[in-house]
Amino acid sequence: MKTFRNLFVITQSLLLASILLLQTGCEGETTVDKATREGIFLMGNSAEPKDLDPHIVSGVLENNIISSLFEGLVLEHPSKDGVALPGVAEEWYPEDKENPTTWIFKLRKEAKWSDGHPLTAEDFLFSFRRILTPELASDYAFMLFYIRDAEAYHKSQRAYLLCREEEDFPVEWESLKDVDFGPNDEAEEDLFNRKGLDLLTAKELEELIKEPKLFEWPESVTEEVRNLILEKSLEFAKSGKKIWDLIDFGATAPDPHTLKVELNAPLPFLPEVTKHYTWFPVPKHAVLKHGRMSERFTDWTKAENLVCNGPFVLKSWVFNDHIEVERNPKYWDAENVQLNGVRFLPIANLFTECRMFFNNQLHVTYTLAPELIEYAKLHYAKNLRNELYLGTYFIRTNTTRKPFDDPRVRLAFSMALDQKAIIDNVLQGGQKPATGLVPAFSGYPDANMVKFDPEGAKKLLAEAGYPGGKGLPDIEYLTVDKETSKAVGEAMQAIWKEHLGANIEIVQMEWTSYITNMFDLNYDLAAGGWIGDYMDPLTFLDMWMKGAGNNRTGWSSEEFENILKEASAATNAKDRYTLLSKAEKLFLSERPILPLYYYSRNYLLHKDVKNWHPLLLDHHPWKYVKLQRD
Amino acid sequence: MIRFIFNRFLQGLLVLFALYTITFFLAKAMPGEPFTSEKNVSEFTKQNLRKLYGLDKSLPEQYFRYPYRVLTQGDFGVSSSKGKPVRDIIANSFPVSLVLGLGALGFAVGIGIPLGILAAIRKNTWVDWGLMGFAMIGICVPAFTIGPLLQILVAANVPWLKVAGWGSPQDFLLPAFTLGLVSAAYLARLTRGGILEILSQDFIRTAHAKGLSPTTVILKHSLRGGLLPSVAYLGPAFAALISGSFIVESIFLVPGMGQHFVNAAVSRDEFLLLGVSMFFGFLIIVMNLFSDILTGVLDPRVRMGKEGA
Amino acid sequence: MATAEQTSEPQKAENMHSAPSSLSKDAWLRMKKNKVAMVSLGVFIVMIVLCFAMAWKCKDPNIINLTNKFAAPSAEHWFGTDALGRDLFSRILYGGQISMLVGLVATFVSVCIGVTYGSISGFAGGRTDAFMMRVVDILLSIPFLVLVIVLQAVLKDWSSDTSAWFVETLKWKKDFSDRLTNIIPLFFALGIFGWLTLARIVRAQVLSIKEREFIEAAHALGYSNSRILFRHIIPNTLGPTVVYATLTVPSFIMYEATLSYLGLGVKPPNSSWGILIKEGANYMETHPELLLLPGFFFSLTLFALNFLGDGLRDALDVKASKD
Amino acid sequence: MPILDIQNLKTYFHTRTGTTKAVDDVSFSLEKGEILGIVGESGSGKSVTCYSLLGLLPQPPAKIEGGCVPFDGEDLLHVDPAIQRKIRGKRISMIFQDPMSCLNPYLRILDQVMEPMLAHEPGATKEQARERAIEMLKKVGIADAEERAHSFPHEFSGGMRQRVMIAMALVTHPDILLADEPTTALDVTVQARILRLLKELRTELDVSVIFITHDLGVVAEVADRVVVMYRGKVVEEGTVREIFDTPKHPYVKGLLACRPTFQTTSRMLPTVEDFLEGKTTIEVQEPKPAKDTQEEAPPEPLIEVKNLKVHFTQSKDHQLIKAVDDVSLKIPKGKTLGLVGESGCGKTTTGRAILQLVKATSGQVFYDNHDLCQLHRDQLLPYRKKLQIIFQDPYASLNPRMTIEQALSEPIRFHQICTGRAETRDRVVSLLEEVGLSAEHLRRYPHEFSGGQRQRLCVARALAVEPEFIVCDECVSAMDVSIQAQVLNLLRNLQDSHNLTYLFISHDLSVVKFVSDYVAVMKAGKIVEQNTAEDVYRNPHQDYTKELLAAVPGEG
Repeated sequence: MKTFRNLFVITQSLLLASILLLQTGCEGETTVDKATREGIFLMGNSAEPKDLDPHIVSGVLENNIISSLFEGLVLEHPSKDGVALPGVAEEWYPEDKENPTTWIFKLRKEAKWSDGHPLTAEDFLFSFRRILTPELASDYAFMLFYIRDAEAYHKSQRAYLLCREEEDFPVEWESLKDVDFGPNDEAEEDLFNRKGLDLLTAKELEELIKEPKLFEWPESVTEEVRNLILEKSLEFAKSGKKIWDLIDFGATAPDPHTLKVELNAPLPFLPEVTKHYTWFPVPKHAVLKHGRMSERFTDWTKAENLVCNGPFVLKSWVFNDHIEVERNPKYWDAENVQLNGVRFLPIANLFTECRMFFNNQLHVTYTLAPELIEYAKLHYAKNLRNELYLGTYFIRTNTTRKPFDDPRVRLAFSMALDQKAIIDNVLQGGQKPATGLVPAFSGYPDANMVKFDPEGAKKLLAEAGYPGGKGLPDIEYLTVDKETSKAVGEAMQAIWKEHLGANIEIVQMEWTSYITNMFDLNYDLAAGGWIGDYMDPLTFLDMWMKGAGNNRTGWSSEEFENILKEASAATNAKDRYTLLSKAEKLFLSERPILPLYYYSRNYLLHKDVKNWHPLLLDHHPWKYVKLQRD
Repeated sequence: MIRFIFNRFLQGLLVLFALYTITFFLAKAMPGEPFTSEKNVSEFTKQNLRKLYGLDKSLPEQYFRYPYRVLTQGDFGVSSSKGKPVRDIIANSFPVSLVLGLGALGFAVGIGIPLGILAAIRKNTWVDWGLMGFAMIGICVPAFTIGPLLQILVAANVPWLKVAGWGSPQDFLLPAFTLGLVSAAYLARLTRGGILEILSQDFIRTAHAKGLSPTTVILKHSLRGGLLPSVAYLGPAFAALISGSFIVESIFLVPGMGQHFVNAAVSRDEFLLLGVSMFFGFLIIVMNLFSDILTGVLDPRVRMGKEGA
Repeated sequence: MATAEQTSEPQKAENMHSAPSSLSKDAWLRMKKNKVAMVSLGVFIVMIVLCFAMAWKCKDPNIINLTNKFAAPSAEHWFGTDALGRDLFSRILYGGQISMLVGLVATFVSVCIGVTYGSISGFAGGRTDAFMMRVVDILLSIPFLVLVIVLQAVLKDWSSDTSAWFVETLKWKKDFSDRLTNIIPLFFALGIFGWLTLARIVRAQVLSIKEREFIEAAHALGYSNSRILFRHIIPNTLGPTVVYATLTVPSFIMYEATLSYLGLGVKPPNSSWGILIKEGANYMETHPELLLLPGFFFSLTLFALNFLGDGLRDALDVKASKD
Repeated sequence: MPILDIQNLKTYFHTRTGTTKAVDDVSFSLEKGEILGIVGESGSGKSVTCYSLLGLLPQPPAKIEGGCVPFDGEDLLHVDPAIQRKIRGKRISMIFQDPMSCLNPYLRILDQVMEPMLAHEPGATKEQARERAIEMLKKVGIADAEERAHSFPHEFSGGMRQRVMIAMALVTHPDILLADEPTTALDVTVQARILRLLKELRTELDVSVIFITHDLGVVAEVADRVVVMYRGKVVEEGTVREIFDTPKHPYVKGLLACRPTFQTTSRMLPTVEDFLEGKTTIEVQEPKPAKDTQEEAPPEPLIEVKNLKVHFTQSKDHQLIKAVDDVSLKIPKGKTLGLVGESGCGKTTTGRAILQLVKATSGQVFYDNHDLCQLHRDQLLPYRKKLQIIFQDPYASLNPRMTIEQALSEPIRFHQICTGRAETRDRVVSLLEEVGLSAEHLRRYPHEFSGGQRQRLCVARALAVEPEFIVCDECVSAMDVSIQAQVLNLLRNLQDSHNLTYLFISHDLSVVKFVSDYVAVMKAGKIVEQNTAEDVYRNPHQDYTKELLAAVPGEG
């Protein structure tokens, strides 16, 4: 037994020794200090990007990387929202200032790809065509639908393209909007409606002509129209031509350094739209070298192959570990790039990210866990950033189900929502109570319709037939599997119970199930939010049109859509804002969603980072970011 | 022996196929699809995407297509959420998990077994109760608590340890410890029980009668047999360790395989899901076989078949 | 024994009645001598009394007071309040109800399945055994999360429908039937996986027990296989089963927290120890008591349970008192 | 000058239930070069004495309360553990009863045999140790020692294992060898060889031996002097002749008398209790005269086995093992057939195949002219209660988690012999009384009984279903002679009262001789000789039978 006592003593002393060693480890410079010295910016970037192909990705985190590698026609301003700086385009202007439907972009002649290949308008045309190609199936292709015939091409609208040529087409094309030209998942299995008229092959069309019952037409459509469409489609299908050949694409290149973009409607803020990475050019020569144009996930985005035109080039990409970019010497403005490189870390765990920052491993975090805000305020007040962000958090209501089919109930729930209490006590992130749907924009009037008014809410609910919450069924509140979502849910649960006497049942689900249930309108209330894609109120409004993918409330209003249509034709920015505001107010009066707050971004920023200014879209142009020790 | 391995190999194939079948249909039963997105993706785009991944085909066709392509072309499909071939994803992340898992195993064996032996020797004393209580803590305290605690208490105070990240050799210490703790606790308990069982056997008396020191008796005569329960436990446990852990990888930013089990499920990434599940099933089968063989090495009676005894 | 002849018939019958319980009675007598086990039993009983009897006397655990969050312990709130200003003490007690229920019932279910399955597998031997063990391999490798998501989707409507049925037909209290129907899918999810390792352990035990001579004697007496299995083999596997089962309780309790976040299990604002610990861990830097207090209750209960399991194993082991 | 002098050794066990005086004031001495036999039944303290000498007892619960054993200037009982370790295995070695469980199954033979030398001779290299180990293995009679040394224990037969144990004990050339029941678990022929080996080695290596056994025959064979122990005390000491010819203590007398020998002709055996109670002359019932006349015309066989074959295929190497190879037997109603043979000869398998516990490969087993082999599981059920079995190890054959009442009432209820609780209970009580136990035992568990009582319980369980035929599979082999006598008497009584038929399987020829009317000798799956008991023992026809008979200790 003695030997074992000895063993025990030895183990103990070993443990002690190792603890001592731990404490007396070498006192070297921290990771961040080293990176600052080397000019490498360390960024928490939440997750591994799906890809670096601007035409395939659809997320915010990808934007951070892609905007360091690629550059669009215009560039964000480092400190001002809604201001465009020259990018690949030196100058840009609408042909007609009064009616900005056609835009000219003059490309800089010295623009080059990182392999030395010159960058011309042809690359842009290739890129536009590529992202719109149906086979590539880009999630974000709709960002280019402003361009003439872009939508028709992307959606392969064969019948429309064929028949609009027909001078004496008997009816307005608008009247055919109920026909399943595209795929319709809800159609019956054996009908061609499921596949969509535009997608039928020649063989299928012949079959359909023989057996018309295979396709269900709305009753309003005359036989003449049907035959005409079928005939033309069949003829085209047999000809072997492509949709591309049919369209009159709005983007053209009068010369290698000029890009002309013709739009469906006037769009004064087109330069803002082109800041989005879907409008970025991709190198035609490099893409085609590694695969077909419409092929996904080819090797062209691999670290050793990627050719780009931004301030940085890809240095290394270790799957799930990091992506690092370094200076691009071929960049047209290379001498003004401040950083030597950026390292993006896919840190999914919010707490880990913050602790890495506290431990001097990051220059900037992607976000800040709400639970740690209090801690950060205490110990890292100087690093804590709290900025407005172009987004609104709201609760969707299912307007197809009792009790939220009644606007008064929706309004009551909205008015009973004590936004401030939730923001101050649960979220603590300096969010602004949402007064409407669209966050504050310069020049755009605040709707100012959403207010906390428990008394009014009670009254409205009683009017709707549920005095004091009597008769209200159990309400299912759908949210995701995050701690914060749960806490917000619990707070609202208590608030609605208190003010309205409503029984809320919180149902948590993982992300895809949550989305699916929302899609299927299988909920009563559902947490949700929307981050603007570009600096215009429209990005918050057009999603509520009937059938828009993000509506998911079952709500629709013809009047609302008419106003939006009117606004899209407006050439004057001020008129346009007035119309959009009118639409927003109409929307809010119906309250299919219960706005809670305008997003704010909370994150931690190292003091050595310069030229990093608050921006509503949080797209910080990499060119200007600088690392400097005080 | 070869026959035995061959038999188990055949059984393993059947297991894998059954596992594939279950996983495949479970994956199909999940609500949503890989292209479910909060973004405004048109039905048309989704159809094109389905076509791209072969998900537009009929269910039986998809069901047979996957194994066919795996077997004939070694093609495990392309991950819809990561945009990479599943084979590459596993090839990239498994080595990381393997290193981490081996480290965790090292911790588990290095801590668990000696403590188990010590507890067995000091059976029913405060040392024993203390150690077993300690083991119980290891079992009770979940990784999502121990990981952050290590970050706050250890990594923040030790200059050469990072809170998270995977690059330098010392980076694997904290995650491996976190991952291995539960196994260490189980091993300590199993080793204690195993050794106590052996210590009560007659041949230990023989060893004492030979005049051997207690240490020799423990290490040479009781350890081998006493480790058998631990070996049986380690088979599947090792498979679990080296296939990664979502929580540990997420806390310590380790580019391992465990996160794919969760991410693939959440993003309905069918091929990735099938890939990692089948790979895990494969590991389980191999490790079970391995632990059976190791049992045979440790226990010669098993090696020769029970009839010999 | 002379008195046996003299006792009257009814008394005899009574004796007979108590005879089958004598194993447990015996075990109890043995356990009473084990101090550690008895202390553990005491702790465990105190926990149960606290959570199931005392909790009703506490504050409502779900009352939110946003202006009084993270309050320090006081006469009003013994353990202070949580991030939404709810009384932590009563949340821990109420959470304990769920966690103990989940831990014990899920363990019980998995012991039932695992013991039955493992013993049948070991007893049948040969191909049946190989087949049954390979099924365990398969189940071990099935991606857990996927199954949970599918279950969640399948059972989402089931629980509210069933709950409604309980309320309408059986006139149950709505609150109670909601809780019940929410938790059943959870048991289902845990039950599918919880028994796998146990089945392996029991099988190994059975393999050695079935070679013993008393089993052969049972065969010679012509007993049916099921009788031999359930009367003669399974009772002899109880020792390791009890120990392993106590080890699985904490993992069940922690799984419950994970599953609750995926919509299977406890519905907010109700809580459980697992959830409290999970959420408390997020406030580790600023409010460690949110982690430590529920963690203390959780660990104390499991320690007690564990030493109780050890004691029970020794007590059930009739041979241990041979010398 | 004795080499070892044990003076007033007292070893007590202190447990929660009280103190057991396992060894109570024992003194004896061992002369240089002699073999001293210590005889006693289980619990007599003979093993504890030896363990006390070497400090092998777990303390607590054991405690050496007094005495001293001077050896080499040290008191073995109160010496520092480190020094004691140096004596243990080097100067005094020990071998144990069950060579299978006493050899480490996980280590190779060679390693285990080398180990004492490496532990005690610091200067010895591995090579030297190896050489000595092999030499020793050769000396104890292991052929191909070089090769076989690399095997594991389970690859050896029981006798070989015991030889290995001896080699291991003697490899350090100790002065004293303590042998604790070294031949009890072995077949007679093997036992004879081991005993011979021990004697040879004693002279060759000049070692003094303390030989512990419960078997008086073995002591007579091997020892120079004998110490008889009973309940922790030495009751008699003397040379072998003295003890056997003129025993003084009634216990020793009883011990000698209750042992069946080839010469025993009585139908009942005297028991030790009778002697201890002071009965000086023991009256045993003499054989009924009717017996001889019946032998002329044996009654109709109750059991007839025809060409029974049981073959196994080894799962690892697919080798066919013919455990039972073409065995035919007839057992007349109310008679006993003794089946003798050495371990592994297939006698146990034969018994189990008759009971359909093992599936026969071919052949027939007729019971009352029904071929049991042809019957389906369900059809067998009515026959199950007619045919019963009693096993060797009464502890292993009782479910440790069932009380006696549960264990005995279960078959009664299962076969619906009695219905109703009270009735069943009465039946259980009467069964217990029949086997010499009482109703107060009903609530107890098997482990609370002594070995003999347990075997009685097994008999009671077999009787519970009112069988006609019982297979007694080595059912007294593991017992002390005094208990063996009781159980044998019980079996006899039951046979007479219930007209039972026995198949008595045993390796102990003396016992078989005592109980059997007919005897069959089995070797390697085959019956080599089958006749009435008298004939087999008086004039064996086969060499194998002769060899067996010659090897029985104390009979030669």
